[in-house]
Amino acid sequence: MRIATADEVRVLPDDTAGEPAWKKLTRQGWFLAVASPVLMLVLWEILVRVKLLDARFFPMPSVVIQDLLTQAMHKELWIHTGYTISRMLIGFVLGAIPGVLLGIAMGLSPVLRQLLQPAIAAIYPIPKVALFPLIMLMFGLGESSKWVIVGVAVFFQVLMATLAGVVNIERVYLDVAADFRARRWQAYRTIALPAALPFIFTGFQLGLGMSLIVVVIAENFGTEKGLGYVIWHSWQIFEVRDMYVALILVALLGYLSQLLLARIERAVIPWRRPVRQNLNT
Amino acid sequence: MRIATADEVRVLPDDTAGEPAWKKLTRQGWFLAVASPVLMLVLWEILVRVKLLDARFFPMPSVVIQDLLTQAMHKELWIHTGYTISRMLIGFVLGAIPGVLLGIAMGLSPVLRQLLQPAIAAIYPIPKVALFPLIMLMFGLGESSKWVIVGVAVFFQVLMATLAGVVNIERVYLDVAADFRARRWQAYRTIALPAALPFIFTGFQLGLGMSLIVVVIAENFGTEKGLGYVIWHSWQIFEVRDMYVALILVALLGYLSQLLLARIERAVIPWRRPVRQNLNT
Amino acid sequence: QDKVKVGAYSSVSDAPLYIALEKGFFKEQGLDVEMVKIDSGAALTTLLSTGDLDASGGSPGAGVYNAVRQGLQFKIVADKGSTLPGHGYFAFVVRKDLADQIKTPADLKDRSLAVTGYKVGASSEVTIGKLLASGGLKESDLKMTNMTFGDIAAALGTKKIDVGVLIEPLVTQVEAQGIATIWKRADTVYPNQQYGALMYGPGIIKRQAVADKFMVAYLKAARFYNAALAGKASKDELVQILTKHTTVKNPELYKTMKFPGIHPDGKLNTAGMAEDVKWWHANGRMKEEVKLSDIVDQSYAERAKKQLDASR
Amino acid sequence: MLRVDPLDKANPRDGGGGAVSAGTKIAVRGLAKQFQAGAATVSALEGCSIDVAEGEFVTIVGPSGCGKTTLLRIVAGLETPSQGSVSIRHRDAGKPLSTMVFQETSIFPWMTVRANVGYGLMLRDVPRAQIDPVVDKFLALTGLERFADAYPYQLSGGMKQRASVARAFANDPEVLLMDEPFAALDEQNKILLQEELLRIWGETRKTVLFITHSIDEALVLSDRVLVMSARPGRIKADLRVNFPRPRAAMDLRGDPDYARLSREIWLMLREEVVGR
Amino acid sequence: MLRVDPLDKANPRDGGGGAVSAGTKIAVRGLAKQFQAGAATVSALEGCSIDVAEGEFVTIVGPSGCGKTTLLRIVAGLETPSQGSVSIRHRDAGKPLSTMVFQETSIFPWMTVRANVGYGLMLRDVPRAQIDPVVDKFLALTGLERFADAYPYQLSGGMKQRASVARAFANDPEVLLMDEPFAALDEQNKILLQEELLRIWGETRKTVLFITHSIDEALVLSDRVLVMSARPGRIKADLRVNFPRPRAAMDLRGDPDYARLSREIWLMLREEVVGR
Ligand SMILES: Nc1ncnc2c1ncn2[C@@H]1O[C@H](COP(=O)(O)OP(=O)(O)OP(=O)(O)O)[C@@H](O)[C@H]1O
Ligand SMILES: Nc1ncnc2c1ncn2[C@@H]1O[C@H](COP(=O)(O)OP(=O)(O)OP(=O)(O)O)[C@@H](O)[C@H]1O
Ligand SMILES: [Mg+2]
Ligand SMILES: [Mg+2]
Repeated sequence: MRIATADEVRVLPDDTAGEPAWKKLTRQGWFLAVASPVLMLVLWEILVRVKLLDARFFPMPSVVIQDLLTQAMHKELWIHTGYTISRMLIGFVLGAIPGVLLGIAMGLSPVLRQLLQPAIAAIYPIPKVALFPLIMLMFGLGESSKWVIVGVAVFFQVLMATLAGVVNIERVYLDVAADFRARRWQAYRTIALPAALPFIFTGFQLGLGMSLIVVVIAENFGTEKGLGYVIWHSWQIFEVRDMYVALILVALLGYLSQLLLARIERAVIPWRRPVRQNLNT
Repeated sequence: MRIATADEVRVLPDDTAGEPAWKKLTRQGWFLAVASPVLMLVLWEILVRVKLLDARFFPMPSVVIQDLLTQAMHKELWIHTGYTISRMLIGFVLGAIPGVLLGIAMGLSPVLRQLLQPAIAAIYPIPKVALFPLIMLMFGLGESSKWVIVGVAVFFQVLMATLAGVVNIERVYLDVAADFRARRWQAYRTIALPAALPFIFTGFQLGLGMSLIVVVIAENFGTEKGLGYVIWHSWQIFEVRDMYVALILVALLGYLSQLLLARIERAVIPWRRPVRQNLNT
Repeated sequence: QDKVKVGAYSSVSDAPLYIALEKGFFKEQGLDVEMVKIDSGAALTTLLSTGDLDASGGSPGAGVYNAVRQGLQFKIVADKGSTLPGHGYFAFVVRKDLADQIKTPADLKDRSLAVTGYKVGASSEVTIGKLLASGGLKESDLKMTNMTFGDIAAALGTKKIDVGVLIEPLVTQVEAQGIATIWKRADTVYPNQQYGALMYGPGIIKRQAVADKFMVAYLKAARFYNAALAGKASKDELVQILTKHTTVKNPELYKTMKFPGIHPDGKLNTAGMAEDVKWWHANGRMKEEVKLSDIVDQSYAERAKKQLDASR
Repeated sequence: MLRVDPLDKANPRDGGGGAVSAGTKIAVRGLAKQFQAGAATVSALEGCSIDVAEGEFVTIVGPSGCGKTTLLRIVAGLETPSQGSVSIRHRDAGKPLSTMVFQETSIFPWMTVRANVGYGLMLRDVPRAQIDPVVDKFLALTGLERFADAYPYQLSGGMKQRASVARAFANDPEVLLMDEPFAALDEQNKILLQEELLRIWGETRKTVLFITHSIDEALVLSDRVLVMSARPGRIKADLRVNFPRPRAAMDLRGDPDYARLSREIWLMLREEVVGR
Repeated sequence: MLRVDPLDKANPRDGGGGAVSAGTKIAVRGLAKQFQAGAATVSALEGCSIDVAEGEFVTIVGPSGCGKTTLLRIVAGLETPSQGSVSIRHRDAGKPLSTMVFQETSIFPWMTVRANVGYGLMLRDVPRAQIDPVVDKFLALTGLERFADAYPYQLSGGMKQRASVARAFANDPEVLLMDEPFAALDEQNKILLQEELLRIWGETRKTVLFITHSIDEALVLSDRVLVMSARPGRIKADLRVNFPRPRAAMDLRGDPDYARLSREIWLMLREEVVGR
């Protein structure tokens, strides 16, 4: 550039500047994705070994994993897990199905909505676990009270999400259906249901998370089976390592159930834009 | 119309057709809004009186309300309520502040995000109440363990929401800031924070709901104060009416705290489009 | 004045602690004692381990032993409840309408039995184990459930269970109300079982002088307790103290109910405790056996006994 | 809300306008519409009367918010008028009477492009084998062949708009109601699609009521341009456009009549817009 | 990523283009840009060279997706080129060098219209008392006076776009980079704003680089029209537009040169679009 004035010029480089090496490494997301939990566990192990962490409350990961593997050999652990899963699922189904149905019905019928909305709005903010004692009084300490409390918690999450989905259908889609003279059930099937599906799945996702919370609490009462029981029981008899084994399984259950739901959602809602990749601000 | 062909003609009326009277009534939303809970209570009262509902589990609303009024005279009920509120609030603040800070930091720093995300993603689906026994072992049965468990539950909700808010800032706003040569802290203050605020408040809302759930559970342990204690204790000694009184207060607490948060949100985020009115499909 | 925080269940077996408090025995020793109500074995281990309590009444069950095995440092130092003959504080009660069908332990087959602390390594589990063994039964031969004492009483009333293990004064109450009949008191099934004990946590073990003074006051109260029950001291005063501090608020009940046994010298039935540990381990309540000598420390009680006997 | 009546049962409350000539397809008489917005009443249309002949291509231009969309929605039967009437002659009961192309993006995100375009036929239970060739034809016309099995999220805004035009065409109605269908397109695609629309219209002789903001578009496409006044909308001018057909957008540019007409419309609109 | 260097430290890697004449404000030399889209590499720009003189109004037209936005973003310093260089002469260090009006809605939803328009000044810590009159002036020019204290959700799409134009004007840069700023407006507001833009440009003699899809807009506004080819974008033609200024959109319509030029550009674009 040979302009001989004192003007300033903004010049951009003609190729990309080299990034620092560490930044390139962090670009490879999988590296950190694997590295960080492993690093965390190693750090934990070391902190316990040098006695900076109290081994009574934070047993070494190596020990816990060994415990987990040992217990995995016996069917008892799997019976506990099975109970927890079945309570979650039965309760979930018990709550989700009426939740979706009532949600769609309320979404499409203003009368029904205005009739029920105030009552539901009043019940919604009650933490459903607070109803658990009442439910135990009514249904006893057995399985049914556990299903019912999970069902109640799931029901409200799914109902609210479905309702929001149906109510918030873009007006124009209903206009198109009307313009094309869609019959009532055609409009339900081709517009209301698919348009609400993403919301319904959001409700499922929240409900599933809630169901695990509620199951863990419910398993503190009137049962000797289930991962929640193992956690509370281990606390009572001070078996911290057993508690960790159960915690790991509960975490896995939470993680895998959400993963499964996401899979199902992707299969059922192929029209959704894939989630945005991590954005490098 | 006097066209003498066999063609069909679609004719629209030249004024609005009269609606049926009941439909006009339901248009007046407030009518149903008040009518439906009142109706529900009256129905409940009648069902109990004619012994179709079991008075042991569903005491008559009139009796419960009388109980509530009587107990409201004594300061004991308000002490319980005060304990519950203070545990909720302290735990909420304890979790929300670090949640927002770490969320913004992770949102803006890809390195930090990739470093911590996997570990957080692994912990997130664990129902936090399952950690409560562990926290009681570490912090004892007193107030601190209750604050900590509430804080942990709130922390993750707020963190995830804030992170989502910062990561999902519309690219173009950051471009504008760059184009206007905003300095780093200017971009934080004028773009990142306000853009993430609606998400942060969503996190607050979820966290607040979660905090009430967790407090009610925590009050089953090592305390004789708090509405949660009243509920569990009433269950154990079969004092159903006391349970209902406490349930009503918990519900009110949930409702009013969300209402308050919504007020604060509206004051802090004046730029948000007011929520859409109910839509008459 | 030395501060001591002591946990107790508000149970009648905590009597020596309340007596020492009310009659000023702690004050005599220069101790400032604060009583903390606890509601479960888990609470006990938790609070002792975090140092929120210096000492506590509690049950020498699997939870306590597990905690010690995993490095928590507390000791079992004195008797605070055992099934001395005549002290059937616990009892098996049978639903009224089944009283004539359940006569021998073998009749329990396929019955439902509720107990507090089932599967957590509670003392009463061993008692049940002995009862079943005498009838040639195993736990799996009947339906066992875990319930709080209050639930057991209610469940007997609503006929949800057949047999329950109850504690006084509920034993007396359910019989009086015609809900159930007393079948066997615990002292007839497993005499001298150590179901309650005084425990010292690290907070007081570190202060031996305080620990000793505390024990003196405790034993002094235990002796008053035994004297009152034997009619050698004012039973009215005892009842007054218990009414004030324990969950049994109706003075009438003390007239008919059985009291827990508390050794006047605080002596523990270590042989029985070892037997219990064996049972819990054999029945899957504990993962490993523990050496009782690591856990039990009777030296405090022995020193206190000497001091009290000398001053008599 | 919407009724399709045979002619002889025609609505006796038909507006005062009276006689509708034999060639008339759409007759709008004294139409007015008030909206309730909270406490206030917004008058969107007032005393609006229009006649559209069979096979005529009529364009409506007017300032933003003047009630064009409201008018079209009433004609489509999606909104009830506050006063006045609309009658449309339905010649062939086997065909849909009217189909609307909406101003907003209106193709269904949950259907593939193919399913979207075939929506109207599917609702009428036309067998799949008959739907497919029709859909393919209109996908080709709108340049979307390669996206037949894509979902809308994979399309650009312009492509979505083209799909909704294809959906209306595939429905094969007697009356096409088009609310700024090409506004979201870039100039080049817009002109291509305008030519396509004129070709299809020429072939099928549909009656078209077309809303646009673009004076050029109005002049290129239509037989008549109706200019609406600012809210509450009424018809301010009714201009005949006599350029010979077939027309090509770029060939009209040199015509002095074109410049005169566009200037005339521009001045009328400007008058309405100035208050903004 | 972005550097403002004094001229004499000019980048030695400056493209082969070489000499830049003294009146040149923006010199783009051999610009190319590849994007990584998953595994594939998309070439958005290739060998693109442009000179814009001080005070010149240059318009870029080209088919959708040809790289126009990419080019403007590189000039704005928001994107780094893969090859080639951009240099812009910065005359007055007290003024911002360039400001961009983005194609998407870009005003901040969390600021009032007033705060949005004053954003650039606020960032430079200009005192409130000096910001207000500037903001008021540009709000008036864009017809937004009455919405100064409204939040963007209360505005229509067109009003938002006008606000972002006002924001760029208020920042008073030497170079205005405008990416289809009027595309979202209705025809009437568009023409009014075009006239406003020409007036401001005439007064302040800014250098303007303007992207549009509308041939009419390009002809009405600019001194030169650059036509870009389909992706990867390169400059296909560079046409001078010599109509006398001040111009009024509607007055040009009758000019035979206007018809000729617009036809010429149309044919070039059509060639590019046909593949779609
Ligand atoms: N459902 C409604 N409730 C209240 N007001 C409405 C409603 N629909 C339209 N309006 C108002 O009626 C007027 C006309 O709206 P309409 O959409 O018909 O205008 P338009 O001419 O199509 O405008 P544009 O060119 O911007 O699309 C506007 O002022 C609008 O705000
Ligand atoms: N960040 C990116 N990553 C990958 N590809 C990109 C990115 N930005 C742009 N492209 C691609 O580069 C090409 C040019 O995009 P650009 O936005 O510059 O086009 P344009 O000419 O502005 O189009 P339009 O007229 O539709 O605005 C397009 O094919 C686009 O998909
Ligand atoms: Mg409109
Ligand atoms: Mg672009």
